[in-house]
This record gives sequence, C-alpha cells and structure tokens, in this order.
Amino acid sequence: MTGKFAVRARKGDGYAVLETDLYLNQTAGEELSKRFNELLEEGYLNFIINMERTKVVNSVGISILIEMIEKLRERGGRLIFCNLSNVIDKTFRIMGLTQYAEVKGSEEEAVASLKEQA
Amino acid sequence: MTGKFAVRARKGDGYAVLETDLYLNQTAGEELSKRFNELLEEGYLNFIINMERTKVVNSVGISILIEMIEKLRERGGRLIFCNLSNVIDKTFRIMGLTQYAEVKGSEEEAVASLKEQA
Amino acid sequence: MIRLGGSALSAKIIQLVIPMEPNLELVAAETASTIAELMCFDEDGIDEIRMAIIEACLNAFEHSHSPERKVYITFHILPDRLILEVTDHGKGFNPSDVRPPSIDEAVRGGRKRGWGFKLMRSLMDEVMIETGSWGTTVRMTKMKRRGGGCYDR
Amino acid sequence: MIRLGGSALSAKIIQLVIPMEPNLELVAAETASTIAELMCFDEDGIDEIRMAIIEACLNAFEHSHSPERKVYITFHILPDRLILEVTDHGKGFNPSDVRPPSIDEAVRGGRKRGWGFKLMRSLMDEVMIETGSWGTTVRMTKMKRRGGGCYDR
Ligand SMILES: Nc1ncnc2c1ncn2[C@@H]1O[C@H](COP(=O)(O)OP(=O)(O)O)[C@@H](O)[C@H]1O
Ligand SMILES: Nc1ncnc2c1ncn2[C@@H]1O[C@H](COP(=O)(O)OP(=O)(O)O)[C@@H](O)[C@H]1O
Repeated sequence: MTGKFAVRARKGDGYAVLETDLYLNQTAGEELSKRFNELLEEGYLNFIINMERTKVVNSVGISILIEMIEKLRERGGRLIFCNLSNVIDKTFRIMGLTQYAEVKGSEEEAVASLKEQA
Repeated sequence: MTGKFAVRARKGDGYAVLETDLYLNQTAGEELSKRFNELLEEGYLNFIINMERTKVVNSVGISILIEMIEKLRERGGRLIFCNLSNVIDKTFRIMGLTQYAEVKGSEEEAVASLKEQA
Repeated sequence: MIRLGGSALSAKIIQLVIPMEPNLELVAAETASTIAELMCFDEDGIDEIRMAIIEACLNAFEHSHSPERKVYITFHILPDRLILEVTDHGKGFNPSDVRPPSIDEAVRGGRKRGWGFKLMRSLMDEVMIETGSWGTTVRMTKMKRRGGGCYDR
Repeated sequence: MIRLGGSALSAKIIQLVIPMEPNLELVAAETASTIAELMCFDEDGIDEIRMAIIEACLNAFEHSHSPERKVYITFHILPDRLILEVTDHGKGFNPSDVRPPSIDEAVRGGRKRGWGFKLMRSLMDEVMIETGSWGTTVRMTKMKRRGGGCYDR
C-alpha cells in the first residue's frame, strides 16, 4: 500500500498549513519535517500545524517539532499549532513548547493571528 | 453511579421502540428484557429494537433476544431490529434469528413496515 | 496510516492475561481489535475478531471452573493472518457432548444458549479446540482478505 | 454504561507482553485505555494514561537493549487508582545520570530528546523506577478524580 501520506500540506496566502495524522510518532514526525523543509526552501516562513486528526503523540515525534521551531527561530519565522486535544495541549505546556510556538483553538484563529501580526 | 439506563424505551403509536447500548451482554440483555416485559404487560405487541448505539453483542445477550422473540410468537406480536452493524447483522443471520424477526435498515423503515402490515 | 512492519517469516507474539471478571472480556476484545487494526484488517474483519474473542473468553469465564480464574490469550501476528489462542486452566470438556444449537427449538421454548462455538466458527476462518483435564485452548485463525492489507507494503 | 464490579480490597491484575516492534506500543496504549475506560476514568485521564504508557514502552524499545526484545506490562486495577508497571529485561540504567531536558536549550541547537520521564511524571500521579542489571521497571500510578468514577456504585 502506497500513496498515503501521514502528513497533508496546504498553501495559504503567505503561510503553509501542515496537517498531522492519527499518531505523531518518529515516522510521522520525519515525514512532517520533510514537507516542512520543502516549504521552507520554497520560502515559507509562517506555518500552521493543524493537529485535529491527531489523537496520540510521543516525545520522539515532538522532538521533531522542536527542530522545526528551532529552524524558524533562526529564520525569524512563526509556528502556530491549532486544534490540539487536551492531552496534547497539556504536553506542549509541560515541555514549554508554548514559550516558542503559539497555540490557537482553530485554524481560522491561527490564520487571523498570522494576518494581524504580518 | 446510578440513574443510567443501558436501555432506553420510547412509545410510538401502537408500537414501542427499545434502544440498546454499546455492549449487549447479559446485564444489558436482562435490563432490555425487563423493559420489554413491562411494555408487554401494558399491551404492546409490536416492538422495534434500535441497535444503532450497539457496537458489540455476545451470545448471552442474544439469547435474551430469542426469549423476547419467543414471547411475541406466543402472543402473535412482531419484533423488528434496525440499525444493525454488519457484524451484528451477520451474527443474527448465522443464528437464524432473521427467520423469526425482521431486520430493517432504519427505524423509519421499521415503523413503515409495522404500519403497512398493521 | 499506522502499520506494523513486515518480517514475513516469524510471527510476532503478544500475550494477554485477564482475570475472569465481568466485562474484562472487553479488554481482550479491544486488544485484539487494536492488533487487527495495525495489521490492516478491514472494519468488518476487526468486528468479527472482536466478537469471536469475546465468545471464547466468556466460555472460559462461564464454563471452565478454573480455580485460578484467569484466561491466557496469545496473539500470533503473521503476514496473512491473525491467530488467537484463548486458554484456561479449568476442567475441560468433551466437545462431542456439545449439542448444536437450534433457533427453531429456541423460539419454541427450548434451549436458548449454546451459540458460542457456532459463532466463532462462522466468524473466523478456522477454529480448533484442545481440551483435557488441564483446561481448554481455543485456537482461532482469521485470514486477511486479499488486497485489503498493508502489512507487506 | 459498562463498568467493572468493585471488590474493593484485592487488585485485579491484567498482564500484557509485547515484542519490541514499531507501533506495538499502541497495543499497550489501547489495552490501557480500555481498562481505564472500564474503570470510568474521564477522557482526559484516559488520554494521559495512554501517553504515559507509550513513553514507558518506547524507552524500553529504544534504550533497554533487551536481548529477548519483550516488554512486560502489568495493570493493577484498584478502586481508586490504576497502577501500571512496564518492565524490560534489558541492561538497566543509572537514573542519576539522566540529564533533565530543557526547552531553551533544545530550541537553540541543543539536545531535543529526553522528555519521556518528565512527561510520565507530569501526566501520572506517581512514577517510580526500579532498575539494575536485570532490567528496568517503571511503575506509574494514576488516581481517579473524585466523583468521576463509577467503580464503587
Ligand atoms: N472453556 C471451556 N471450558 C469448559 N467447557 C466449555 C468451555 N467452552 C465451552 N465449553 C462447553 O461447550 C458448551 C458449548 O459452548 P458454546 O457453544 O460456547 O455455548 P454456550 O456457552 O452458550 O453454552 C458449553 O455449554 C460448555 O459445556
Ligand atoms: N528502559 C530503559 N532502559 C535503559 N535505559 C533507559 C530506559 N528508560 C530510560 N532510560 C535512560 O533514561 C534516559 C531518559 O529517558 P527519557 O526521559 O524517556 O528520554 P529519552 O527517551 O528521550 O532519552 C534515556 O535516554 C536512557 O538513557
């Protein structure tokens, strides 16, 4: 079985949206990172990661998110997470990810925040 | 924790609808049977069992359904099942329940069938 | 999609031990269904496995009279099939004494129970019973439908 | 509602053995979540248990170097709490060698891993580690929130 992506990417006006799948583990994290790097090379600096479909994450998957945050920091870009489940939101707060990336309730709110501060 | 019923009963015009819960096991079957017997005493003879919420059944639970079919046979009543999952539909066919009780896709179809042949 | 990798030759084995307590058959069922999902069984296949394992566990709970009151479940994950073994250390039984159930009899005031093995046999591809004074093992196999799987991607 | 009965004094024990294979931590997670559901933990509690057990399993998969490549999980069901033990027969480690993670360091080019125990400790009520040359056991306790439970009905 091929042709299925654990990550979906969409391009907006000056930003890109990445959608994660059911389980954000190392494999899914690496796939996410690959799409992210491609978009970075295309010149995108503002990212939304929509985790609506994600029920489970593990710390290896999250460490890849931290890599992405690092790259955006170096380049002066922004990363906003949206549609986090309670436990994922809690996890990001425990780890302190929320000090370096924003969290919004919905993709619309994330987009609005990007437009505002653009 | 009390006050929660595994079975919900609704009364229609000349028929009663019983709704089963997530798991139709012995306990849930006995509760179903209790409500059914009460309705039978009230004079109801046409029953619809809506299994929309039921994901799992076991053979002990089903044996209680057979008891209900038996009682209705004795009294000339009718029992229609609706909203069965594929595996529950298959199970009822394997056991031959479908020779003695009808199966309809939806509650509307079950009601229509009762009105038609009333 | 979350999948298991495919080392085709050796079975991956998962073991589960549950006490004979009401509703704990659901733990066996959900463990089985997660395994079946990772093996990319389709939804109907997963539901059939869930139902079969519930019947096997309930038989052990109800009929084995196991003094230790435990059920041992082994899952063998193979590329083309899932094999489930449900074992109790109860009194065993004589399969040839088991009277097949009849719906005609059941709705006419006769015996309403006795459907467990019939259901297991119909829902699974193979069911084998080993039983003796040491207890009982029910070994069930469910084949993956061709094309439905993602194990060997 | 499906619930477990409540014999308050003795713990019900469920055991699960999984091989160290990618994604099989999800079997542990779903088994745990079914048990927690039957114990009437609320949804957030169930998700927290799921995440904690995944971290414990991944540590065993990744760090234990267990030659037999198996993880042994024991669930102790008590009226007011669920205790999970995750054991491997690997090489063990020295907990005092474990350097705590830092997000500030991580986003500035430093180490990005090392969050497992921190997460387990934050998501569960108690985490204890026993480790030696025989392997490692991580013992985690999750208390039920008052009023949320249906165990003792
Ligand atoms: N694990 C077991 N230990 C002892 N006897 C069993 C076991 N499983 C099944 N049996 C015997 O086989 C019979 C048929 O089982 P089954 O087809 O599942 O129907 P039911 O459980 O409704 O009787 C049981 O009534 C019991 O006598
Ligand atoms: N089961 C285990 N066996 C051996 N070493 C372990 C085990 N669990 C954890 N460790 C050690 O503890 C360290 C910290 O683990 P953890 O906090 O989960 O973070 P990470 O797994 O990301 O390194 C690991 O890097 C490893 O050295």
